[in-house]
This record gives sequence, structure tokens and C-alpha cells, in this order.
Amino acid sequence: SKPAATATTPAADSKEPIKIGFLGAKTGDVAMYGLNTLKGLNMAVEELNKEGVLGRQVELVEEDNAGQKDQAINITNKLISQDKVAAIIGDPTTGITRVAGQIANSKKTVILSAGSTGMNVVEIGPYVFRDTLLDTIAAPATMKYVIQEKGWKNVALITSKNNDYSVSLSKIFSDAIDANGGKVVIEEFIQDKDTDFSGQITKIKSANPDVIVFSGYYTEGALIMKKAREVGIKAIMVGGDGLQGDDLMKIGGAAVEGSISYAGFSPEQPTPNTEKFINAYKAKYNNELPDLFAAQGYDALMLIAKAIKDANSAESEKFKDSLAKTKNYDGVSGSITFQENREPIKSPVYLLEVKDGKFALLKKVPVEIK
Amino acid sequence: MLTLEKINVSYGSIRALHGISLEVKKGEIVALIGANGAGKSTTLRTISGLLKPSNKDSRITFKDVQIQGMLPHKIVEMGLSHVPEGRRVFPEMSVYENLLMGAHSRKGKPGQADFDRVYHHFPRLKERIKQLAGTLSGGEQQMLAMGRALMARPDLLILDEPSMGLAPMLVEEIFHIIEDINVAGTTILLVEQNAHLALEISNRAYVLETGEIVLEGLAQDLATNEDIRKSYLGE
Amino acid sequence: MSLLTLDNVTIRFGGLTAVDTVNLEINQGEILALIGPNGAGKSTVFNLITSIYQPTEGTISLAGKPLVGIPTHKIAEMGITRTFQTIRLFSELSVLDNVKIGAHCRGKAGLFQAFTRLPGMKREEAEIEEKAIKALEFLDLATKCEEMAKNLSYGEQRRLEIARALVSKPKLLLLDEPAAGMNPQEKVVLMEMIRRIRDTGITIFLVEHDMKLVMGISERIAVLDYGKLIAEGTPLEVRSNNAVIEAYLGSGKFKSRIRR
Amino acid sequence: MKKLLNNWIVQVLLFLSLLGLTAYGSQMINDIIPPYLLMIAFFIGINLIMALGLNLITGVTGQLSLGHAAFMSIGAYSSAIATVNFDLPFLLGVLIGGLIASVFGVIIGFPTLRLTGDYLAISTLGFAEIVRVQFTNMKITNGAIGFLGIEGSTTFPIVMTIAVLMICLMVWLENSRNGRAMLAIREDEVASSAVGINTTLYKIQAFAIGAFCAGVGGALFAHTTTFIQPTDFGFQKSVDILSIVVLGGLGSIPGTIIGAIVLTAAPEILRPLSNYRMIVYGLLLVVIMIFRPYGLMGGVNLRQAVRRAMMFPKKKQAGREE
Amino acid sequence: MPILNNLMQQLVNGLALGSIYALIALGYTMVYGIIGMINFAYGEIFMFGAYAGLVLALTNYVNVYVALLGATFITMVLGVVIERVAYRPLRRSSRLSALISAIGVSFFLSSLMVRVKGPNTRGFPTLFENRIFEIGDFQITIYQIVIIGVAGLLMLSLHLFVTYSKMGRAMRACAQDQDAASLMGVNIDRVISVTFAIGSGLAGAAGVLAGIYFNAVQPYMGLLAGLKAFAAAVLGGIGSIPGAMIGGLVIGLTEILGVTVNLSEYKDAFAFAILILVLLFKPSGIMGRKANKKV
Ligand SMILES: Nc1ncnc2c1ncn2[C@@H]1O[C@H](COP(=O)(O)OP(=O)(O)OP(=O)(O)O)[C@@H](O)[C@H]1O
Ligand SMILES: Nc1ncnc2c1ncn2[C@@H]1O[C@H](COP(=O)(O)OP(=O)(O)OP(=O)(O)O)[C@@H](O)[C@H]1O
Ligand SMILES: [Mg+2]
Ligand SMILES: [Mg+2]
Repeated sequence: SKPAATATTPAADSKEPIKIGFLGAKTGDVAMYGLNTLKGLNMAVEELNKEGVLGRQVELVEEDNAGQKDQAINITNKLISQDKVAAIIGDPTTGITRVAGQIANSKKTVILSAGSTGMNVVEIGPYVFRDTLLDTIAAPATMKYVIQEKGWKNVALITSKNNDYSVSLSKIFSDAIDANGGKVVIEEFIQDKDTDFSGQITKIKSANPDVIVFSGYYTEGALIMKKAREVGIKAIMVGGDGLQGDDLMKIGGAAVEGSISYAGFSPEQPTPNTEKFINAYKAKYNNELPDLFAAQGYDALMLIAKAIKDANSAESEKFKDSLAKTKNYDGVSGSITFQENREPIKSPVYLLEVKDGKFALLKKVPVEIK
Repeated sequence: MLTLEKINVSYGSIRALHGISLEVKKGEIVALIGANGAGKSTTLRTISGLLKPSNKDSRITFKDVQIQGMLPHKIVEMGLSHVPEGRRVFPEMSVYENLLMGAHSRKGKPGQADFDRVYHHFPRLKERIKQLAGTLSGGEQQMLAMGRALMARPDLLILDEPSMGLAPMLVEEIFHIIEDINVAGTTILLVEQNAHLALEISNRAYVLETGEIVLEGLAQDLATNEDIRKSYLGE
Repeated sequence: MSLLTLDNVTIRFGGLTAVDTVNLEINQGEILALIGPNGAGKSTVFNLITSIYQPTEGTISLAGKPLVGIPTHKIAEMGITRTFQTIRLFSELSVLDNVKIGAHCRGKAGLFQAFTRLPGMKREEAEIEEKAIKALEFLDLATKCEEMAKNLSYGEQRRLEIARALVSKPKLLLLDEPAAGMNPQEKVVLMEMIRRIRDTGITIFLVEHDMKLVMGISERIAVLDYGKLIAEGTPLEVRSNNAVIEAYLGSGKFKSRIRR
Repeated sequence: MKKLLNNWIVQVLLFLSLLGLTAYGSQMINDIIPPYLLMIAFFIGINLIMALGLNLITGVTGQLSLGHAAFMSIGAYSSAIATVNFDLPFLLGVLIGGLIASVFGVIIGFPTLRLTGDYLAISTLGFAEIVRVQFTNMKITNGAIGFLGIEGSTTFPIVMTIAVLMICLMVWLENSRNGRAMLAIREDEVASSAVGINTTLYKIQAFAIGAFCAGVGGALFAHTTTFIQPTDFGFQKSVDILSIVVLGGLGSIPGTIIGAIVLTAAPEILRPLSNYRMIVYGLLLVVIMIFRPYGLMGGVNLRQAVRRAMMFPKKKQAGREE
Repeated sequence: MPILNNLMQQLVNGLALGSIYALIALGYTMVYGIIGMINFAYGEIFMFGAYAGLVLALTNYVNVYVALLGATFITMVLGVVIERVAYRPLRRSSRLSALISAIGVSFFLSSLMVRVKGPNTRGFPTLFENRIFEIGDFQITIYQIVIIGVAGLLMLSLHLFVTYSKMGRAMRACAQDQDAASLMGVNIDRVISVTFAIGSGLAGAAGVLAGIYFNAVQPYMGLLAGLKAFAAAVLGGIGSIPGAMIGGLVIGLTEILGVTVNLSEYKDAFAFAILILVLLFKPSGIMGRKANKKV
């Protein structure tokens, strides 16, 4: 039905393409996660189509949910019932993944979220997966480093109160702070998309903390640090993978120098696989460096392709098991293993530090697979 | 000074004017009388450009210039002033500012002479110069509306029911003022329900009935016309 | 018998005393007119009676029951409705609906009835409709039932206001310049209508500048100037009162000063 | 025959059988219509229910409210709490959602009804923000993380039945003494009170009923998405519902129905435009408003049109009988 | 006393934040007062101005003042075009129709910006050196001083313009009665265009200044800004220019106050609660004249 692509095997041309659905925001508040995931996905499609999967082409069906649940529900239904996709990749956020996961699971279609880190995702059912570094693993490792190795015991904890990721992560951070003998000397709240933090910073300054732990995203992180430096706070910021994004430095400039965060991906000290990906990505997108979401998006599609190949079938019911069996997969965002309950373990945890306006590798913390 | 030829005007599907033609000569006072809803206000609104005729062959000229299709402010700039039905003063502005607005169409600032002319006709306005127009009583607002129109030094003044809602004494006062203004050189087109007085001060008059001119002539002749006396003078 | 009593009523707006210690009685079944120069405070008196304004001092009572402090809608229920000097119709609604709304305070149906549509509610609706159509017929507007109120001509709108006020079966009807904008012929018709309304037992309190109409139908006239009552009496008495002539009436013999 | 139809018992019976048919029909529909389309129909129904409520507040009573999403969220959360934490049956949960929202409608109603126009609008908007912040900070709602584990109990027949029921109630209301009073308030408050309408009472009634609709809609929404977060009920949601009401034609129930269909379906229909979807959606709003300034059904009097269409043959008939 | 110096510092913070809100609200309230419509696209014009300033600032030939002027000019044109296309045809229909049209425009502009510039938040290049002044125990930055100064200056000149100039008077006349104004010889279309030009230009300038101050520019930044401007304008009294200034300051100060009293998670709710409370006591806003409609 589709005009033949040029340099592929004859078998690949004759068959229907394998359709993969993309569910994510291309517009709206969280569009940047969706759009970056999509960049990684498109790279994966290009690469897969050089040889085909089971002799078939891979075709991406992208839909924009604008970050809204009702649209996400419509899209999930559309992708499954109308486009008859083999699997759905997305959404990068936890909230929508939960909603879409329900539907996909009940319709027996694999859904792999390339970004969600919150609770209650894979528990939905056997068709729901994700390929992210879990906060429950990375955040305690980070706090251990900060408190025990750096000796910063007095923590100012900042949470973005309307951001589910931040709220969950703050809980993990604060438990880890207690466990490692630290102390939260002041707890402050902001909201996503706030731009003025002068009130909170003024209070933090008088609490005089050793370190500022912020569990939200990089935009607010950068702005908080700018303000902090302005009023003369010397402490650096520590946060989760929400701080990953070149915009942290673009917006924050000198103020975010020294900030520490963890990630499931780093372009530094890359494995050969990762290096290849980075170079191809830069070539395709204007010399831009891939971020966490692009890398995880890329890995997500590759994981599914591999599972399809392993199961020798593009039907979710069949390849979901081979996907669940993935062990030590050498992804561009680290090695990926699905546990018994399909919860991923990624190794290593990269602790990164902002140095000269770039994320520099501070430490690789290997994660043990039990 | 002003001519209308074959004017049709509609509000949506309702036709309010059917081929009106009339003329106002320099220096005249011309009255336009008719029952409620006959289309008097519609005629005036069409002259000053607030409404557009619906037919192509209509013509409105003012000082021998075709003004049909011009925007209201252009027409005002040519020397025509319209005191609309219901006064329409700017309620949140002071009396003084309302008068200034009257002179808006003229280049430069109005001189003291302009204000003095208005105060001469309406001494009450001088007392209330700082009061917000919205809190004036009905009669005072009517004076302000007239004074505002005078500030433009119009060549043609068209008045829509200037005596509506005024106390009897003020009604007389207003009609005297209209005459004074006319004597001072302003041509006047007057719409009035108070047909008695309107015919008393006019040179000529037109009678409008459901959108058509049914009668025209010298004011004195109309005032003695039997039909007119019956249907418009209530006798 | 006095139906409405104003006792030492005063209202001030900032420094301005719009109505100044007014004492006035309106008798059951009469037509009383209130006249006076522009800005004398006539409409303000209506606004005070209907509780749109609250008096600074003084009391108002309807058949002995005090009105001050009672919300406007209750006053309509008690039997006083009015028309407005500047027409205030429900302009985007049909003529019939305008009048039906006028009957609001005589209806009983509430939300429950609206949602259950029991026969009682249907009956009430039918009654209201019948009453409304009757009122429209009375004011010669029956042919315009389905028209939107804003599309009526000025004079028709004035009559519609009266119809809307009438259907509430008021004891006292307040008319604020009902003849404004009407031509002499129409005023004659209106005069007749007002008289007929009175004959159905409704007391009428009228503000109007048209002397022919006022003198023609009122039994008594009260004159207001700068918020104060300056005269009260029969049309004949008022017409010849010097203070009234000076403040309000004028010569009554307008003559062109110029020519023609 | 006409008399029979006028009897309300007959009407109820007809209505019930209609409901039965809808339910039965939609069971079949479930098998025939692809889930994607069915889901869109779901959201059309839910949005319609909420928009009917706002139409009563803004379209009929003339009170501009920019905080409808607040009532929706109150309905969503309280129904979720009812079914999840208290194990109440789903339909009871929906009812509770509606009722609690309606209580808040009255609570917000009382103080703010002193305000008019844009001053009321900003207060309703502020109220919605306060509600949202409150839900973000509450334990029982699980804050920003979201309320998990709601049963997906909403079904198509239920949505459609409630929608049809709401339409009927709204039509009835609009043609009752109460409805007329609300319309009068929209047109002129002073004149309304002068004819004996207690404007405060009817405004509060409008807010209560409107909030009830929004609450029911929110409850259905929660039991469709199975997971709700405070961010689902932001200002954008209020704007979406308001757009339905205005675009359909203020105060027009057929307009609200068409508005709900058009604006819920539009983002889906525009999917092929991919990256330009929201740009075109914005343009669409502008263009529709310019070409239909009073909304799609604004100025169209369906009843009058139908009556006219029916009148003609009837007259003929009468002529023959004579 | 640490609490006290904190309080002083917080006051300065609130004043600066409030000035930003006031700055956005000035143009908003002017257009709002004269056209009588809730211009929901105003926030997006603000956003457009911020981007225009950013793009200009990133070109090497341009200094901060040129960027500011350029952005002002671009948004002026944008505002006039929007009025022509989306609002003028609706001038005589219901206010809510224009409101929905404005919402359409705001969707259009923000989605367009996502397409053109991407959804990411951008920082502003440092256009001039930020300096910090220590006064006693609290600090004030030069950015804060500039913002407070510019807002005050604009408020004053705008107020004078609208109150005393011929054009300003014509604007107010249009606000009160468009037909009557046109009978006075006022060119309504021109006055409205000028109003939009000035209002939008102010939005653009505010966009650049806010962009510099917060160091963040983002396609959806307009929504929140527009809401805050709306709130400030209404709180101050619709159409009142000093009112907008006061409204902005009150909202800014209450937000910071919320943070100071340990209610930072309720900060926005706090601001809106104060807003509603004020309106309950003063139903037409702080500087608004009581709608004195004579019956
Ligand atoms: N805005 C409008 N929309 C629809 N119809 C209108 C409108 N304005 C006036 N009309 C109708 O046009 C006709 C003429 O109205 P117009 O106002 O010109 O009458 P008029 O002679 O000035 O009456 P009046 O003495 O009452 O002022 C009337 O039938 C009126 O109902
Ligand atoms: N709400 C108000 N605020 C301030 N002043 C008012 C208010 N209402 C009325 N006034 C003033 O009170 C006085 C009386 O007004 P009112 O409307 O009662 O006069 P009126 O006798 O009805 O005059 P007209 O015959 O012109 O209608 C006027 O000077 C008016 O400006
Ligand atoms: Mg007229
Ligand atoms: Mg009066």
C-alpha cells in the first residue's frame, strides 16, 4: 500500500509497516518533553528503517495531547483502534501515562513511557513499561553523596507544589536526608511557571543552609539560583533529573555553576553506543546535544524493536513477554533491565555537576540488580 | 445646503425609510414632524453618517458635496452638528470637557469666545462647569448637548427632539435659543414631537409617516392644515 | 383614605439634597400628578418609594405598612409597580415574555414545579399567559406579542412598560413621564388609557411634563422644586399658583420672537 | 393526541422508554462504533453537561463566570472520595459530586453576588484558583501527585442519559417562572427587582444549578480518566467551557449542544494538521465568532421556527374542516 | 531583629514584583477601559514583546535600548493588526463574542510561538550589569529600581496623556459613547487603533523588562501575565490608570506577604483571596468610581 522505500530488502517493501504510536505533548505547558522525546524517536525510526524490523518498515504515528488527560484518552483509543499500532511510546509525564496505561493495558497494547518516574505506573498491568531511571534509586544515592561525602548537612528543601514529580521527589529526598543524618532547616514551596522567588529566597537566606535541594524542573531551578546568587547565597543547588536540560545553564548562567543533579543519561564519557547516538543526533539536529528525553525516547523504540524481533511478532500480546525479559540492554541512556514487576533498573546513576556551563560527570554510581 | 434624494434605510429586514427626499436651504429652520416610529431619527442618523442608505441611487449632499458613505467624523468636520436623541452627553466627563469634545473636530484649541457664546445661551452651564455630566438633571443635560454642538461652530445644526422631557418653561427657553442660534447664522433641521412650537419657529416643514414624506410646505400653511391639526397637534 | 404616605422624606447625594422633607399622601383610587422643573427630584421620589434609593431621613408607608428598608422586589409584591423615565425593558426578550415577567410576583411556582411540570404549574402558566395577553390587548400591543421588545418604536415601548407594570395587579402604579416622546395625538390616547386603568381600581401616581395631559386627568397635583414641595392642590389651583408659574409653567404662550 | 402528549405522566413514560432505547442502542453502539469515536462522544457528553450549567449562569442569567472548572473539580474530587474512600456506588458518587459542587455554588454565590460584570468574573476566576491551590495542598486529594485508583465506571449510556436528562431539565427551567426571572435579570437587574424579582435568590439558584451540572460533569470526568490532578482543572478548562457556551450562542440550549460537539470534536478533527493544530484551532475560534457574532445558534429561535413550520399545514387543515 | 529586616526586604521584594504586575496592567487597563473588552490576547502580546526583545538583543548590532524600542514597535503593529482582524468586526456584538475571539487569538499566538521558537524557556542575555545596593539591612537591585521607576513613570505619563490630551479625551469619549463621540468628529477607528497601539506597545515593553528581570521567556508566559494584569486592573478599578498601578502593587505585595507568613504553597490563593475581599468592600475596585447609573 505504501510506495517502496529504495534501499531495503524486497521483503521489507511488500509488507505493511509496523506502526508505533507516539503519545505526548507537542503543544501546551509540557511540550518540551514531548518534542524532545519525539526527536529521539525519529532518530530511532530512521535507524531501524535502514534494515527494517522483521522485514517491515517502522512508521511513527505522532499525536499531540497538549498535556491534557481527555485528549490523551482520545489519542490512546485512536492509536489502538484506528491506527492499530503495535505499541505506544509516551507519555513522558507520569500523570498521563497512568491514564493512557489503563486503556492500553485493557486493550492489550504495549505502552512504554519514556519519562515517567512517579509511583503506580507499571502496577497497572503487564502491558505497561517504562525505561526511566527511578527516583527511588537515584535520589537516595544523590543525598548520600551530598551529605556524607560533601558534608552538607543543613538542607533547604524547595518543592514545586503543583508539580507531581517534584512533590513525590521531595518526599524521597527528605527521607534520604533523614536517613543520612542531614537536616531540613527550611522547607519552601513554589509553583511551576512562577518567575519570582524573591520571597522564598529571602527566607532561605536567613536560614543559612549548606545546600539547596530543589526537586522540580530546570527552568524554575535556574531562576531560583539566579535569585539566590543575587542576594548573596553561596550554597549550591542539588536536584533530580528534572534539572537535566541545557536550558538550566542557558537561563541560569554562572548562578548554576556547581549544581549537582542525577540522571539516567549523560553525554559525557559515553559508551560507544551512546557516542554513535550523540554524533548522529548532532548531525541531524543542528549540532544540538541530545537530552535525557531524547535518549530515553530513542531507547524506548529500540527496546520495542528488539522485543518484536525476539518474539518474531509485532503483536503486543506476544512481544510484551520478550520485552519484559530485557536484561542488561545496552541503551544510549545506560543499561536497562526490567525486574520481575517490569520496573526498570538502570545502571549507572550519573551524578552530574555543572562545570563551565556544561553538565560534567561527577560520579557514576552503579546500581546493583537483585 | 443639504439635500436628500431617494433614501432607503433598513434595520436588518425592517425597512425604516422608503425613498425620502428633502432639502434644507441656507439660513432656514426646517422642521421634520411625524408619529413615533415614523423614521425621523433614522433620517437624521442617516444624514450624519451613523446609518447607511441601502439603495445605490440615493444621494445626500451637504454644501454641494456628496457625503453619502462618508464616516460621521468627516461629515462633522465639514460643518454639520447633530444633537442626537436622548442627549448622549459623556456622563463621566465634566461639563467643561464635554464642551471641549464639542470642539474636537476643529483644528487647534477653541477660544474663550466659543465658550462665552455657549454660556451666553446657557448661563446654567457656566455654574456647573466642573460637575460630571452624568449627574446633571435632564434639562441641564439637554442644554449641555446643545452647547456641545455649538462649540463645533456648525453651519448646519440638526436637532433630534430637543424638548423631550423638559419642563414647560425650559421648552419655551430652548425654542427661543434655537431661534437665536439661527439668527446668528446657523441653518437648522429640527425634529420635534412638539409640533406646535416646531411649526411656530420654522420656515418650512416636512411630515413623515411610516418612512415616507407625505406632506411638505411652509410651516404656517401646515400649522393651519386640517389633517395636520388632527393627527399631529391633537386638536 | 390614604394609600401611600410620605412622611418628612429626605435624601441627599453627597452635598445635594435631592428630596427635602417631603410630606405627601396619595389617596386610594385617585390620580395624583407630581410636577416640577428638571432636576427637582421627581424621579428620585419614585426611586425612594420603590426602595431603589433609601431615604436619608423620613418614612414611607403603604396602607400603614412601612416601606423603608424593604427590598425593591418585596415592594412590588406589596402592590407598587412602576415605569421608568428612561425605558428599561428586557430588550432581548419577546413582548409577551416581558409582560409575563411582570406577573412574576403573583406567581408561586418554584424550582420544584419547574422540574416536575405538575398540572398545577401548567395551570399557573396558562393563567399568566392569559393575563399577559389581556394586558397587551388593553394597551393595544396584542399584535406585537412575538416581537422582541427592542424592535418596538419608542411609543410602543412606553406602553409595553405600562403593560408590564399592570399585570402584577398593583394597588399603586407609578408612571414616570409616560408621554415623553409621544406626539399630541398619541398623548390623547394615552390619557384615555390611564383613566381606564384607574377605573379598574388602581391608584395612579404620575410624573409628567405635558401640562395638557397632567391638567386633563389628574385630580390632584403636587409641585416639587429643588426637592421641596412648593404647592399642592387641584389642577385649577396649581395652574394659578404664582410660585408654580414662576418656577415651572412659564407663560404657556410661546410666540416666535422673530417673524413668520 | 396532542392532549395526551401534554400529560406529564405520558411524557415521563416516553422519556423513560427513550432512555431505555438510548441505553440499549448504545450497548449496540459499543460494538459498532470504534472506541475512538465513542470516547469523543463521551467527552462531548461530559462537556455538554458542564456547559449547560455555565449556560444557565452566563447565558441565561447573564453572570459572567470564569471559574466553572472549580465546580467541576469539586465534583470530581468529592465523587472520587465517595467511591474510593467510602466505597459508595458510582451513581451515588456522581450525585454527591453534583450536590457538593452546588453547595459551593451557593457559598461562592452569596458574597460575590454583590459584584457585577467583570468584577464578578475576576472573583469567580480567583475562587477557582483558590480551590485549585486547596486541592494541591490537601492530604485526601493526594495533592499534585493526583488522586489514584478511581474506578472507570462511566459508561456511554450513563453519560448520554444524564446529558439528555439535563437538557430536558434545562429546557423546562427556561420555560418556567424561574427561568423567565433569570432571563429578566440578564436583561436588566433594576427593572427585574421593580417587577418583584428577588435577584439575589435567582442568581444563587442559577449558580447552584450551574455548579451542580459542573459537579456532575466533573464526577463523570473523574470516573472516565480514573485519575485526576489539580492541574486538570485550571483556568484553561474554564475557558474551554465558556467557549462552548459563547460559540454556541449565549442562552441557547441547542447552541450549547452544537458548541459542545464542535469544540470537543475540533481538536480531534484537526489532528491531520499535526503541528499546526492548535494554531488553526485558535484561528477557528476567531473566524467562527466573526461570521457568527452571536454564536452558531445565536439569534436563531428554534421554537419559533418550528412553530412556523408546523403552523402552515395546520392552518390548511383547519380550513378544510370548516 | 531578623524578622524586621526580613520584613523590610520582603517589602522591597513585593514592591518590585508588584511593579512588574503594574507595568503589565497599565496597557491592559487602558485598552480595557476604552474598548470595554477583556483582551485575553494581551498576555500573548506581552509574550511576543519579550520574544521580540530577546531576538533583537541576540543580534550583535543592537543594544538594550534599541531592543526595547524595537520590541515596543513590533508589538504596536501586532496590536493594531489584531484589533483590525479579530476585534473590529465584533465591535457591535456582545462583549463575550469579542472575549472568545481574543481567546482564539491567544491560542493562535502562543501555539505559533511554540512552532517558531520551540516550547523551551529562554534566558535573556545580560543587557546591562545588575548591581546591588545595600541599604541598611536590605538590598535592592538595579533591576528592581529600574522596574519600579519605569512603572511609576509610565503610570504618570499615561495618566496625564489620557486626562489632558485631546487624543486622551477622545479615547475617554469613545469609552463612554461611541456614536456620540463620532458625532463630535472623533474618528473612532483611529482612536481605537491608537489605543491598541499604545496599549500593545506598553505590553511589549513590559515583556522585555519582565524578560530581563525574571530572565525567562516562554511561549505560554502570557497566560499568567494576562491573568495578573486582569486581576490588577479590576482590583484597581477598570479603566483607572493609577488604579492599575495600585492593583498591581497590592497583588505583588500580598503574594510576597503570603510567602513571608509561611504560606508560600498558598501564595496565589492568598493573593486572590485578598482580591475578592477587597472587591467585597469596594465592589468597583480601589480607584473605581461607583457605577453611578441614575435610574
Ligand atoms: N436599532 C433598530 N433596530 C431595529 N429597528 C429599529 C431600530 N431603530 C429604529 N427601528 C425602527 O425603525 C422605525 C423608525 O424608527 P425611528 O427611531 O427613526 O422613529 P422616530 O420617527 O424617530 O420615532 P420617535 O418619535 O419614537 O423617536 C421604527 O419602526 C423603529 O421600530
Ligand atoms: N444617584 C444619584 N447620584 C447623584 N445625584 C443624583 C442621583 N440621582 C439623582 N440625582 C440628582 O438629584 C436631582 C433630582 O433628580 P431627579 O432625577 O429626581 O429629577 P427629576 O425631577 O426627575 O428631573 P427630570 O424632570 O429632568 O427627570 C438631580 O439634580 C440629580 O442630578
Ligand atoms: Mg426618534
Ligand atoms: Mg425624572
